[in-house]
Amino acid sequence: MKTKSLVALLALAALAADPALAQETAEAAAPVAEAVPTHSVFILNTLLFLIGGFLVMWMAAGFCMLEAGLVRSKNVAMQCTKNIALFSIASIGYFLVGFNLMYPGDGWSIDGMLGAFMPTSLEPVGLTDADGNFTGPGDITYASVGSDFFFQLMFCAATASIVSGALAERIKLWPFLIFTFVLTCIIYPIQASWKWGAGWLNPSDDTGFMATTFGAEFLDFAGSTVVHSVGGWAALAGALILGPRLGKYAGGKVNVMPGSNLPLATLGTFILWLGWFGFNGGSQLAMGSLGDVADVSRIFTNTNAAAAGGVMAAIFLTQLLYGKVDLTMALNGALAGLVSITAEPLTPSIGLATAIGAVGGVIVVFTVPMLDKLKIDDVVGAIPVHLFAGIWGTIAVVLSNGDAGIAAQLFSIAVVGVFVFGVSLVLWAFLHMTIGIRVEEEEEMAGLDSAELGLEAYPEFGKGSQFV
Amino acid sequence: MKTKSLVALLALAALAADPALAQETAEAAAPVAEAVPTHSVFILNTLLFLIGGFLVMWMAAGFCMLEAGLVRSKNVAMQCTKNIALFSIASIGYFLVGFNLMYPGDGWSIDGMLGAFMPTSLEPVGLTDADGNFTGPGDITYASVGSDFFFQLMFCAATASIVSGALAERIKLWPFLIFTFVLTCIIYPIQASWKWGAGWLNPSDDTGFMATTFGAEFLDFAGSTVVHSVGGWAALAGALILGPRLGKYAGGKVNVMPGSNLPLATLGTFILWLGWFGFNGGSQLAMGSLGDVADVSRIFTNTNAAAAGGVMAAIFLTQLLYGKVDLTMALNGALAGLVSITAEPLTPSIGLATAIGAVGGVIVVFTVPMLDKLKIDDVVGAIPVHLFAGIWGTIAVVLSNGDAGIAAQLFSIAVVGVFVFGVSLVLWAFLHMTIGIRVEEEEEMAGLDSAELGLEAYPEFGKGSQFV
Amino acid sequence: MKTKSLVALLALAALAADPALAQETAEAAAPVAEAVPTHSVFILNTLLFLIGGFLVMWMAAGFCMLEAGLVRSKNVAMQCTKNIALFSIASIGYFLVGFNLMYPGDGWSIDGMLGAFMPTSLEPVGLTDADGNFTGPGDITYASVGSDFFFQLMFCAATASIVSGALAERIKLWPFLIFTFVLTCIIYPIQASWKWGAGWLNPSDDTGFMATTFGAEFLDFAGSTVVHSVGGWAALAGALILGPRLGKYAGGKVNVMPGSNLPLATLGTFILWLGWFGFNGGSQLAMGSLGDVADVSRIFTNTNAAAAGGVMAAIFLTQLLYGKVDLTMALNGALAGLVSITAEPLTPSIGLATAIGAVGGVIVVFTVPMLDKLKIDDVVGAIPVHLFAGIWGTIAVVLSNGDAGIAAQLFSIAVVGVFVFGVSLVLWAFLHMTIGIRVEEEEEMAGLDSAELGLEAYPEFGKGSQFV
Amino acid sequence: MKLIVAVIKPFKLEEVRQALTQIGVQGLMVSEVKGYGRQSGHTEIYRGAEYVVNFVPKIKIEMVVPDDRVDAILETISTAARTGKIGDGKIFVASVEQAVRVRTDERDEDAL
Amino acid sequence: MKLIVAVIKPFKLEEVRQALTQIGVQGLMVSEVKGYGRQSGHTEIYRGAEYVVNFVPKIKIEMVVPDDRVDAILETISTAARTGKIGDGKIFVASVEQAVRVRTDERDEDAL
Amino acid sequence: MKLIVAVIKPFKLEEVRQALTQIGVQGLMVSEVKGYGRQSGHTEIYRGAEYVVNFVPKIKIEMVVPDDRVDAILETISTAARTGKIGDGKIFVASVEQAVRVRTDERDEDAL
Ligand SMILES: Nc1ncnc2c1ncn2[C@@H]1O[C@H](COP(=O)(O)OP(=O)(O)O)[C@@H](O)[C@H]1O
Ligand SMILES: Nc1ncnc2c1ncn2[C@@H]1O[C@H](COP(=O)(O)OP(=O)(O)O)[C@@H](O)[C@H]1O
Ligand SMILES: Nc1ncnc2c1ncn2[C@@H]1O[C@H](COP(=O)(O)OP(=O)(O)O)[C@@H](O)[C@H]1O
Repeated sequence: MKTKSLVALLALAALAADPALAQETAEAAAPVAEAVPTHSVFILNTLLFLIGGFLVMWMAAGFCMLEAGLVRSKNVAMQCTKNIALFSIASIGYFLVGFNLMYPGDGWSIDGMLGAFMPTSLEPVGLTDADGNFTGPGDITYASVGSDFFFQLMFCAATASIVSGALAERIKLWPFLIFTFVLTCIIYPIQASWKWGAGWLNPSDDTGFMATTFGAEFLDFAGSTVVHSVGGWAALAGALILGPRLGKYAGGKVNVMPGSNLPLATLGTFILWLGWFGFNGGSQLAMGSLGDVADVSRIFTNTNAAAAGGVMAAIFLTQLLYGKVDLTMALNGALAGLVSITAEPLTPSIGLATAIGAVGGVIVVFTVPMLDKLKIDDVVGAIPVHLFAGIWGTIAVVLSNGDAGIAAQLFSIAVVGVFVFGVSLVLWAFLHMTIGIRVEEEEEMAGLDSAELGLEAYPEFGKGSQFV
Repeated sequence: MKTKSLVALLALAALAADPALAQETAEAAAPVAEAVPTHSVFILNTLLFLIGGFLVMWMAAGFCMLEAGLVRSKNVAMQCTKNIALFSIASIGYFLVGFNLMYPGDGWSIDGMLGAFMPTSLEPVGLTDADGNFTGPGDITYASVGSDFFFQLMFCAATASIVSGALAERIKLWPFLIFTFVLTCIIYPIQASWKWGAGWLNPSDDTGFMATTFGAEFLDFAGSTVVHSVGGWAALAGALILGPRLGKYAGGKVNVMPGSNLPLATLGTFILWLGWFGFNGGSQLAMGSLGDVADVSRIFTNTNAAAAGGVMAAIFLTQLLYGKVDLTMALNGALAGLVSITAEPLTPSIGLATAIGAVGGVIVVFTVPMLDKLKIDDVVGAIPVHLFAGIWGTIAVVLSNGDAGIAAQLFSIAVVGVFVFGVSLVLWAFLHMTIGIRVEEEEEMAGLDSAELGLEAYPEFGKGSQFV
Repeated sequence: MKTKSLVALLALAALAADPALAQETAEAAAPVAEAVPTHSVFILNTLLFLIGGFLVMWMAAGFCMLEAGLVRSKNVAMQCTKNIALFSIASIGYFLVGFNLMYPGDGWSIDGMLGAFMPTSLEPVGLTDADGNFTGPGDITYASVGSDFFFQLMFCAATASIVSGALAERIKLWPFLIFTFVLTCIIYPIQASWKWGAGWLNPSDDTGFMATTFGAEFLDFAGSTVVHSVGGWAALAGALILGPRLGKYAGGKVNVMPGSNLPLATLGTFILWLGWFGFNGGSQLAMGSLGDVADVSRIFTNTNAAAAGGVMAAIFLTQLLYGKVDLTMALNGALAGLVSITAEPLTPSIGLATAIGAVGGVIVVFTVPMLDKLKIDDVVGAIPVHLFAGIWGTIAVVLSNGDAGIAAQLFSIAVVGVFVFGVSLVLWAFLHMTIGIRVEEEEEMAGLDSAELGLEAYPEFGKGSQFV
Repeated sequence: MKLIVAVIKPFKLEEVRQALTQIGVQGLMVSEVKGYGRQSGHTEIYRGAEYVVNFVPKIKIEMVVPDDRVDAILETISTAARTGKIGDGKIFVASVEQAVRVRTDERDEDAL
Repeated sequence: MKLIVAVIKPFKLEEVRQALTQIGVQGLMVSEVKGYGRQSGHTEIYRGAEYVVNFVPKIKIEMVVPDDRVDAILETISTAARTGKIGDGKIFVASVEQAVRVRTDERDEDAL
Repeated sequence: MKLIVAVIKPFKLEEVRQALTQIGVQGLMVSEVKGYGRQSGHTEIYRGAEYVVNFVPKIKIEMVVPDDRVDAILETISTAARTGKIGDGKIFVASVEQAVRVRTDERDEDAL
């Protein structure tokens, strides 16, 4: 059946050869056959959100496996706990406050700056009658509120996942969860509203501050800045207040603490790669027209290309620099490639997308040791991957999107950075000074699993010795 | 592109502001543009089943990983074997007998009680001609038979997966597979036909027993009772006949036998969580209308909320009760939340869905040790998660669905319970008395992997000592 | 909601009972309601490619986990490295050369034999205007170029994944990657163009060589031969030149080297199983008509049935032959079942599909030890699964597809085999004689992870001894 | 002081530990070993190839004890670890000359 | 020659190794053990059931050294491994009669 | 009776076991260790940071044998385990005073 493509092409060629016939067919077919009915558009858009949403939800598992594989085994169960808890907290927090704060519609508390405070409510059950006619309230040119909320929630949760990796192996469970709650309720939604909620970084008319100052809006298609760098900034603030793991920089050296399970980390990376098709593809926000679905296809292709570019750059570069390929860098390279293309996965050609991703891979290889030199201990490379490659990706928009302006991009990166880093720093510092965010030295030595959870991720010793 | 939602909203607002225009546009557009064509409805419904189906299929991997992570390493390969085998047996059994027994249409052997006995056959290849006109036989207002079968099969397989976890680490392979065959061919389909096959618990008119007796049909949207509690009852019957693992309750204490690989169990939970969107969302059975797809969106959102509620309830409660969070309880909490919302994922608000899931999480935290007190050994917590939370979920339907009646729900829970538990008990007892269902003591001590499979899940010792 | 199927059936029955009414409804509904609009067809076809594509992409993770689980732990990180690198290389190579070589359209370099050499470019952004009218260039009766490329790329990558498993634990990283590049740029696309690019094995008219010689085209729906056997032949050539692992056949015996992590291998198998729905289902290449989507449903069902058949055949057979079930054979059996149905997943009944898959399972159980007898060392069973079951599957097309001819099938199997095996052999030999393809003996003993990567997959020793 | 090394079946560990605790043994260390002995040598089939399972999982227990406790301990371990089936394991006794408790630097019998 | 066996806290391994290297110890072997001692016995809860954690992860270091090095080595290990908290571990010394270096077949002290 | 402890390269285990079986050794135990010795100390890079790989995977074999078998066994292990390259390992011999077979309570040489 694979030759259909060919057959169709030939058919088209035949039509082209006989313009009259083509014309005729087209005319005859056009009125009923071409238009996509409104309801179908709504259904298809909603479907895109649902598929995109479950793919991005799956990224939660990816982050969890990646992090579980890159921490030492004495902290693996805790990393799993944090990941499933943070996803749950994000689900609750984004419902309680986040969504309407991020998408206030006409309900801004402070215009363009601070959204609305109220929990999310979905449209009622059954928007159409038995004949399929629309009976419900609301907007039927876009997509269902439920699907929109579902999709957007996953982005919020992804942001929180980024933080958990960087601060692994030493942060206490509860303070981390409190931070996550504030991040997903407040910090992430507020800055996201500025861009995606049509706030001051992206007003709907051309008289806004951005347009008048920079001649361009801030462009960030799926969130190199709005999602990834936000996670990165929050992580960086946390890492600074929290300090490095015991012994990590003891004796003035960088002491290597290898991840306990590299196939798990690889699995996590593949999961994230898969989920990213939903992340970027779903951010087209529509597939109810031929143009939209073709755009979604471009996005899938470019997203994949950038990841591939990131992997190969990291592989070549580690081979060149160190004489050996570093698997963990290749994994980080894939993710950096993905983050890099996230700000503009639509307009680049496949070649450019590959190159943008490759630069992401290069960034990771250089900035992972750089952070170590600064004694900033980022267990899984979250800051290089999500913050540094996120900044690069946001800048790279100008390479292929004529509407983008470098000044507008840099300004927005800075604005988001200052806000998120600032608020996070204050919050971490507050938690640090009140309940404390770091486990006791001895607990850290013993591992968070036994100290904070009272169990082990891989408890077995003497196969089968556990009571028969 | 994320501001499209806003733009659309504004466009709508503009239309609303100028009713005449809106009217006009609507009128012009309506005839051709609004209706979703019959064929499209069929395609979209079918697509929902296909997507839902592959997501639920993926749950098989989730159960497998969850169970592989929660058994001791000497039984891990066996648990993997059982899970891939049971899924295969379900695929064959449901094809041979199950599907038509469950959905007899007009072909009931005993009206409303016992369906039809014949293998499934699909509709012919190519239902439409080159112009897209329907040429085939059958019903084109619903969805393709193939997709329907595919989707329903996965539910049957999920039921069987539940059993394998509870009976792990001591049951013989072949008797377990024989039970699985009967469960998937006969037990599951018969009781499912009562509700989903339009049998006596859910007749198509209002003169049936349920309506006249209770004034309400039995409502179970995606199977808190029809799927999950069925797995739970079968598991409970098995656990009773099989007895606890050697040493589990030796010395009058509950002897802890920790799971060998918690990140694997966490992965399994995330897989199940993901698959559940297909489980509940697909059970809408349609997305060819605007109302249906919006309902599917509600379901996705509520399903996610309930899981999050279950996690957080388990986390808070274990912290309160034991002073430490228990990761395995958090995982079970997620699943209990999911099971709880399965009977009615559509009508609750997000907040109620979260609460329903949270109660599921609470149930798990209390009933896992309760079973231990009763010396019923359920290795992975399948009975608390699927049976107890399943009962809760079925009752919770009355909280948000006006059509539900508490009496009808309780009666149906009981009917299904008596039937499944009874038949399972007889079957387990029969297997026990004939071929025996439990491995020898010494085999159990050595582990099922070496005793029944002759291999090890993690065989390595002395890295690289295996012949060079 | 599950009874909808019933209700619909009853509705249909009612209609059927009153033919006049049915007629009327049909007539009234037909003009607007039945036809699927062209744009919708395009959207749905594209969507099939996107969903199919991401499912097949996920198979990359499946291959990786399967292989990581079946090699010894000293080679696990390398296996992960190879799998993520080969996927990336395939992504780049297929973009640079492969796609247009495989689908040259009218641009054949040598007619029907050798396609076009140029990188892939996608259609422009935004093919429709704000009203949804088509404005872009190209063919709107099929699907978007981006989705087509994305989907086809994944097949190319899958082919490369097959090779990595067979040659594991002894091949050097870089020569392997070079081979992968040539395979994905040149070898795979050329032979695939013969069939799927409408080349000489499948010309678009009836006067071609195949039709005149054999009276039938070569039929291979989703690639039992075009994908799987190609991977198998390339692997076989490599295994012959590379030689077996040190000690594998030392002392005239087959020395068992058990896989290090069977749950990971099981996970990989489940991932592949899931991905295969995209692989086979997506190969319908269309779901914009009722007939197409019903066909996709048949394919999903048959694909699942064949996998189940493969598992059960392997389980029964190993029990019979060896007195114990072999999990690794069951996993290989699932994959062999899947490969077997891949050449024709549409036309068989569910029963026949199960049987075709079961034969695949039988093939694996017999040919895995056969290869060992021939001292061909295939670490994960890739050659039995993909080559032998691939040949079987290609032959089995004649069992259910009337258009297939046994001679045409055998001839095509042979042609593809000779080409791929021949070119691969030359390429492997060339690499062998120039840069060398095998690691040093001592490196092999120490494991590729420490020798070629300088790290370990599971590095921990003395839990928590890594610097605190 | 004597070093007692016992190699036992894994599932007997808990029983042996309890028995030892009851007679007052306060310190020991346990490691996972593979044993080769009379129990070894059964044949398995993996992917169609026969292989001999030579190594059987065992647990090794080591403890250093005062000379006068040796007999009681041998007796205790031997009883607790016995199933009567092949592969029950062995116990060995060797001399130890010095002992140090790291925490306090106590020496010899005080260190046990 | 003496065999020195030290059981220490896992996170002290690197420190002890460095200290030993500094005083010229050139060979040793390390294994993962679980220790039972005074440190053992705290209670945990898993899935609602209480259990006693008896075995604590420890690292065992073994090295064979010439007689005259024993005291210095005991001192070094003891100092490097000490945290002053319960569970710091023990060191034992036993006699070794012969030693062989496999590579060269050198014997006894030459083999160390 | 003597305790023979050999630390060898992992991939030599099977060869050594076969050689020992051939000269009649019927029982031994094997454990996974990490060795530190002359072979140690090469540098690797992980995520851009250099680190020294100090510990190399080794296999430790322990067996208790009658005094008169010691020489033959040393010879056998030494030959079978030798590659001639650095890191081949060591063999040590110490005295054992008692032995017990758990299954039968046989003592000393009867227990081996
Ligand atoms: N001479 C020995 N030296 C060290 N360990 C031994 C020796 N003989 C036996 N063992 C250990 O004791 C275990 C039990 O020995 P085995 O011969 O199988 O059983 P049994 O002693 O009951 O006849 C072996 O697996 C091995 O670990
Ligand atoms: N008699 C002994 N024989 C062998 N090992 C011992 C002995 N006593 C203690 N150990 C080991 O030393 C470790 C520390 O002992 P413990 O009693 O916990 O601490 P401390 O010596 O500081 O009081 C134990 O975990 C155990 O591994
Ligand atoms: N004095 C010692 N005590 C205990 N084990 C030792 C000693 N010296 C060496 N070893 C062990 O022997 C192994 C090989 O020693 P090494 O110095 O690397 O090689 P070689 O003996 O060939 O020079 C080491 O990895 C270590 O496990």
